[in-house]
Amino acid sequence: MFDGYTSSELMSIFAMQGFAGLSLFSVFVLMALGLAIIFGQMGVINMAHGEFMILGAYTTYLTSGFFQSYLPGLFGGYFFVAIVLAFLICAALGALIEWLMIRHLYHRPLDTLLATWGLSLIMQQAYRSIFGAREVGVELPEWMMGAFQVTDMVELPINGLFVMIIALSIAVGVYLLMYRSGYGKNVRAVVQNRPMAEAVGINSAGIDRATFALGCGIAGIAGAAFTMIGSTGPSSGQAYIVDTFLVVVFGGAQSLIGTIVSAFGISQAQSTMEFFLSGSMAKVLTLLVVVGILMLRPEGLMALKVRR
Amino acid sequence: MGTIEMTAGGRSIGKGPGFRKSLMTLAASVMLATSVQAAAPATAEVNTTGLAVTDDSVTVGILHSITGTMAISEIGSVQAEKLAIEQINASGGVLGREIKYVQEDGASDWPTFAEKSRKLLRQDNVAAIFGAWTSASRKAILPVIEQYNGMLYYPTFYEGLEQSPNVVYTGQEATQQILAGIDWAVKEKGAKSFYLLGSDYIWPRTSNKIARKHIDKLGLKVVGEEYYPLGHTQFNSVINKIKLKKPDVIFASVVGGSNVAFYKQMKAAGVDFTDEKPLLLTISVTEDEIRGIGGENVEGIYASMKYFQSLDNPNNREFVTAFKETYGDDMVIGDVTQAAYLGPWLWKAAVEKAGSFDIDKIREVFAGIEFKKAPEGYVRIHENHHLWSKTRIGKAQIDGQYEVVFETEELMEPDPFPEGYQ
Amino acid sequence: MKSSSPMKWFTSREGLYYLALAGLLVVILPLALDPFRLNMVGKYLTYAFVAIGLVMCWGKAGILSLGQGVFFGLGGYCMAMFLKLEASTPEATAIQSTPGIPDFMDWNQLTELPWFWEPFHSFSFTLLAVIGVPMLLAFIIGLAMFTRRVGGVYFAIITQAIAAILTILIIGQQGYTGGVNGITDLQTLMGWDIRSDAAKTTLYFVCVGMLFLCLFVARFVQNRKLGRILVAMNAQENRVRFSGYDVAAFKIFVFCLAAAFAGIGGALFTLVVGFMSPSFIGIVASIEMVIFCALGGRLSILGAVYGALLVNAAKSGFSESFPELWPFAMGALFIGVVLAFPNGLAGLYQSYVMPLEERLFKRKPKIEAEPAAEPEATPEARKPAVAATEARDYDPMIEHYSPEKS
Amino acid sequence: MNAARSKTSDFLLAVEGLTVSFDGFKAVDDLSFYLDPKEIRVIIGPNGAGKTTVLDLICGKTKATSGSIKFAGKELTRLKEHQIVHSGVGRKFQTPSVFEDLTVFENLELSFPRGHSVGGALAFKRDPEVIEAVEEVAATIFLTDALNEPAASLSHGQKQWLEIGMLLIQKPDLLMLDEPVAGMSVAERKKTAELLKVITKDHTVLVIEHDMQFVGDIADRVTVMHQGKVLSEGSIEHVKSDPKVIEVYLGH
Repeated sequence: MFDGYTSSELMSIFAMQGFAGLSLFSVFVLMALGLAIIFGQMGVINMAHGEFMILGAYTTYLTSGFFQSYLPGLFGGYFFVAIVLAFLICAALGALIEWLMIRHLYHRPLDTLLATWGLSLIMQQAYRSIFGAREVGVELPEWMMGAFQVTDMVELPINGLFVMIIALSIAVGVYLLMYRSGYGKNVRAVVQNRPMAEAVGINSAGIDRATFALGCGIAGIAGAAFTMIGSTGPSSGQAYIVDTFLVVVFGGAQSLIGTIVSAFGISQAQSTMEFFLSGSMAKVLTLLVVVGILMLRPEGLMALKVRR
Repeated sequence: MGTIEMTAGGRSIGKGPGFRKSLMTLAASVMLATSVQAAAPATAEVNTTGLAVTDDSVTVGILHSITGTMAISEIGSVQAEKLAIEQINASGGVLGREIKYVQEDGASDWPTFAEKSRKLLRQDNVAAIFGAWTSASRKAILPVIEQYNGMLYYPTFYEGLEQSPNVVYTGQEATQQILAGIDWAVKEKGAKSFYLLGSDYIWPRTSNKIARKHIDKLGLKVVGEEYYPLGHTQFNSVINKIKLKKPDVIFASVVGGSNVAFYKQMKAAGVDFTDEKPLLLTISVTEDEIRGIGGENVEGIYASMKYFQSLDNPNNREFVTAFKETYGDDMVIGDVTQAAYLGPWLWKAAVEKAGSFDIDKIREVFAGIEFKKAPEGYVRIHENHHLWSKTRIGKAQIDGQYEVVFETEELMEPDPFPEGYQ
Repeated sequence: MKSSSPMKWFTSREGLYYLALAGLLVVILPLALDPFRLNMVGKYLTYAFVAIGLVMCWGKAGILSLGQGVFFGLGGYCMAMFLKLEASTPEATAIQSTPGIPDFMDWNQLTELPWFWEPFHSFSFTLLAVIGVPMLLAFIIGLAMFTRRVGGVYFAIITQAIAAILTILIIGQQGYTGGVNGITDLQTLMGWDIRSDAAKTTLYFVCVGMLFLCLFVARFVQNRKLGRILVAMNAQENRVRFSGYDVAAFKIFVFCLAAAFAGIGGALFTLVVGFMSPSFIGIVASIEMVIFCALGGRLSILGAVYGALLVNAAKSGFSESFPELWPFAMGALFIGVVLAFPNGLAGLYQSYVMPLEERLFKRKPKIEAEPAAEPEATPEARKPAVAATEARDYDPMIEHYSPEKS
Repeated sequence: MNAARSKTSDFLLAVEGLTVSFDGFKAVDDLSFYLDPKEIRVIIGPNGAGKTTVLDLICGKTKATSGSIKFAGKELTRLKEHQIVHSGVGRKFQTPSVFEDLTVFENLELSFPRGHSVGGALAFKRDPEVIEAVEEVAATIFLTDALNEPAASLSHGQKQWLEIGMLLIQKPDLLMLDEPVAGMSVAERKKTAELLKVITKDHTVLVIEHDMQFVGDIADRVTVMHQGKVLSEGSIEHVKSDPKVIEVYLGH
């Protein structure tokens, strides 16, 4: 398939393909981090994760509308406001859901899965009632459109870069929060030994709520970021479910690094195969490989080997 | 036919009174336009098969998804069908009978479509069903409607390869849409190479097959053909492939949420469609879809379809006004919505020509039935139950509307089983 | 089984529950409903097969599969392939470029029947495949997962991924599978028109018959020692393992059993509805199937049947009158069943209705005491205790009789 | 001295060079010890010494990184858990793990060594042989009167006995008990010691225990573990007076 191209053309294509892989990687990281925190730290599967993402996307949509109507001069910067709002709104809803529902189910992981699925149905229909069944178009500020010209051939989409930057910042932020802050220490203490953590005065219920809210908030940021590259509709969130879960499970449940590694592996595999095969077959093959590896190594890529 | 003038009085804002007023205006004008209704013929004469027809009413069914993933697309069709029914009623109904409708929800679930169509035919004995959107839902309804000898008016452009005696296809079948589009790109834009891209299911695959055969016949090149699962949201790889292959035309039949992702990512990758390098020709993006994608992301793409909201003719102006007055000023009308609007009118015409609601009698008179008031201009039913219609090329504007840049001179003949394209 | 015991069983409390269900399905519904509605009930019943399988697999053994639609779909596709071949006679398909093959293959330029379609000319092979194909896949998945101790949430997610893979594959390979439209326009089963009202009614009774067969198989399994091992495994997997059981083998067994039930349900679905499409395989369909089981009561096989009937009837009812409300109701159902009444209808029945029955039964205690009076019965040991204090201990429908008293 | 005897096969259990590491941490480090038939051996040691891990390794719950476990001439490290059970090793866990939903009878019946395959479990019948075995074991573990009670209603001590009973009915050659008297009342402890005495008439027993009084009551020999290794081994008096042991228990 490479006949008749100069080597510089090929180089450019490979560079751009590498970039495509990286932007898929950042999408996966954004999708999976929130879920990984919730699943890894609390053992809860949040099937409504996609719907939280879409909540973030709708928040962005509303913010953009607000800026257009009332602060058109500041429209270029609305996105940063939207990201913060998306985080806050999703985190608040997450905390509420945790209080209403999740906290009653900590010892029944499979039941959280079903309950959050129910939640996702309700959220979807709520979006449909509020925003209509159609997808909404989120208008981006001018500076986010278009591409960054590296060479004649190589153009890097600005919004792709932006998604990458967000993904990177979130990943670093989560790392600092989990491994360098008092909160993180408490979370890890609760994960490792809940009764003991409680005994030394850690408010484990509070930690749970904060963790769930954090996970949902990150989903919200992801949703806000995805308005740049994907669709925002009542059922758009469902498209992400399987991919997101596989990334988390494949990475190994309790390892945030594992999630990053697995996101990298899956995104590279998928984007490479997409380049050489048809899109559908690439997807099937990627899923098959992931499931296959999981069968051989059920604990995931990076799970700690611990005494069971 | 007398021309119809929408008076300013019919344009008041808001659904309630405005709707009624516009209907009255319409009713008045349609009454003028059509010959005065004769007294309604006796029910026993016009209904020998036990349909839900009384002396002053006739019941039809509307069967679309108003919940689930397909609701996005199908709601426009429901609105158009209801509008047509209201207008027909305001103009005196069908054979002097007022149309009542039973609406059922297919819930984006194919067995539900089959189940509901069975209910409509068996329990409600409807005289016609206006409904279905996806091919899968139509395929699910098909055996039922054939078994109970109902009649379905199906609005979506689709892949063809079907010709049921119990379906009237008011949208275009694939060749009508595709051949004219490709010919236009070759003739007007000098296109030599094509990249075919679609969502992975039957309609894009069949469409691309027809496109490929046609491109081969013209002695031109297909440089790539690619399908992505429904709902796929990452198109960077295919965008790179397109950049590598440098086709003159991207022929796109991506549907649903994937569309949004695809055009946004194309745009972000530095592809400016207004440059027409490459030119993007779509058969799946109507004005409805653009609302979700955002006009700024599709500005400059071309679509090959039979109807655009911007079509400049009296019928369409009137239709658009009535539609907006009924459903709100922010509504847009896409190809399928217009095709759905044709359904009740064509049915009315057929019933009146046959002088009966009986399905078998209607079927006999289908061939040649015309609808001169169609928003798209003029349509006529072919004996294969599809419509003769013109195909247009529209260029997407930043405001989400298409500007019509080309229109076939003749009506395109529907050819659901195109010889040499299978 | 003693020759006298079936009669006794029918008059036992458990027997009466079965009789009540049979009465509902065989007498009341057919009399009360027109053929159209009855056919819909028939469709709901095909989901009940999946729900029964889930009771065994999830309720008893704790293995939550979110991919039961895969097995339902495979069973359904096997049946659909047979029916499609029957419908695609060279005469009926004379207008195709290759007569004698299914229409969608012709549209996709296939010129001959793919090899894996060939065996589906045979009805006996099809019947075998309806059960065999889902079981084989379940066996392979089970072997890979359970011997490596993949369980719980991991298993759920992997089965979900498998559902996604299969859906994409079927949709993508439309020349071989009919794609997203599925396999449609199925007309006759060995020359018998399955679309007529009479046939639909007959098929309804076939469904009911098969359902009871599956119920009895499930009941047999749960009442044998194997059933107790499944429950024990759920609670104390290690104890079972260190009592000398190969836990993986039991999990594989019950997963295959559930797959077989789902396959039968799928095949009947194809017959009742007249087509099969990939939308029954996907994630959404598969999770919905779990709610049938959860609503009925995840530990009760009879509850599963009621669950499937009720959820689907509610869905049809809602979507006729308040379509927008249905997703809310469904969502609330998921949450409610998990938070408020985890044992579903069967659990509610046990806590609220059974005490009433208790009082009624008190008047004629004979019925319950009788089985214990059998000749070779040794004292207490033969009579496992009745004291299911916690709802999850026993299938409430059967707890008041003793499994091994044959 | 044990090394000199290691080649002989008169041991029931011979553990040699056993090592397991979790992410580099060696929970059990080059451990060797030997059990004679009908011996009661108690393993003691401070928390984290690797005692429970040793039992996990023998019964197959944890796979060894290296080393061998020979039981009646059979290498156990390569077998699966249920195969190890079938070759005659029974394991009781630290916290009582009985099937709370089932009755005492059913708990014991489930452990009866017949019908352990899927087919067998389907075909299994409660015949007089089973009933007899269950009743006999029930008598040994003082639960005859509770046969029809659900296990959930038993006291903590009774559950411990039931679990021991579930091992006994398997007729194992080696019984491994992890802290069998933990959480028991004084009376229950006495009874348990009694029970163990009965059991050891025809079983080899390997016990982990903290209660030195109890250890003294039952042990033939005691192995002291520390940081995954054997610190000391011998009679209870011997280990009690071993300076290394005193250092470990009292030194910090």
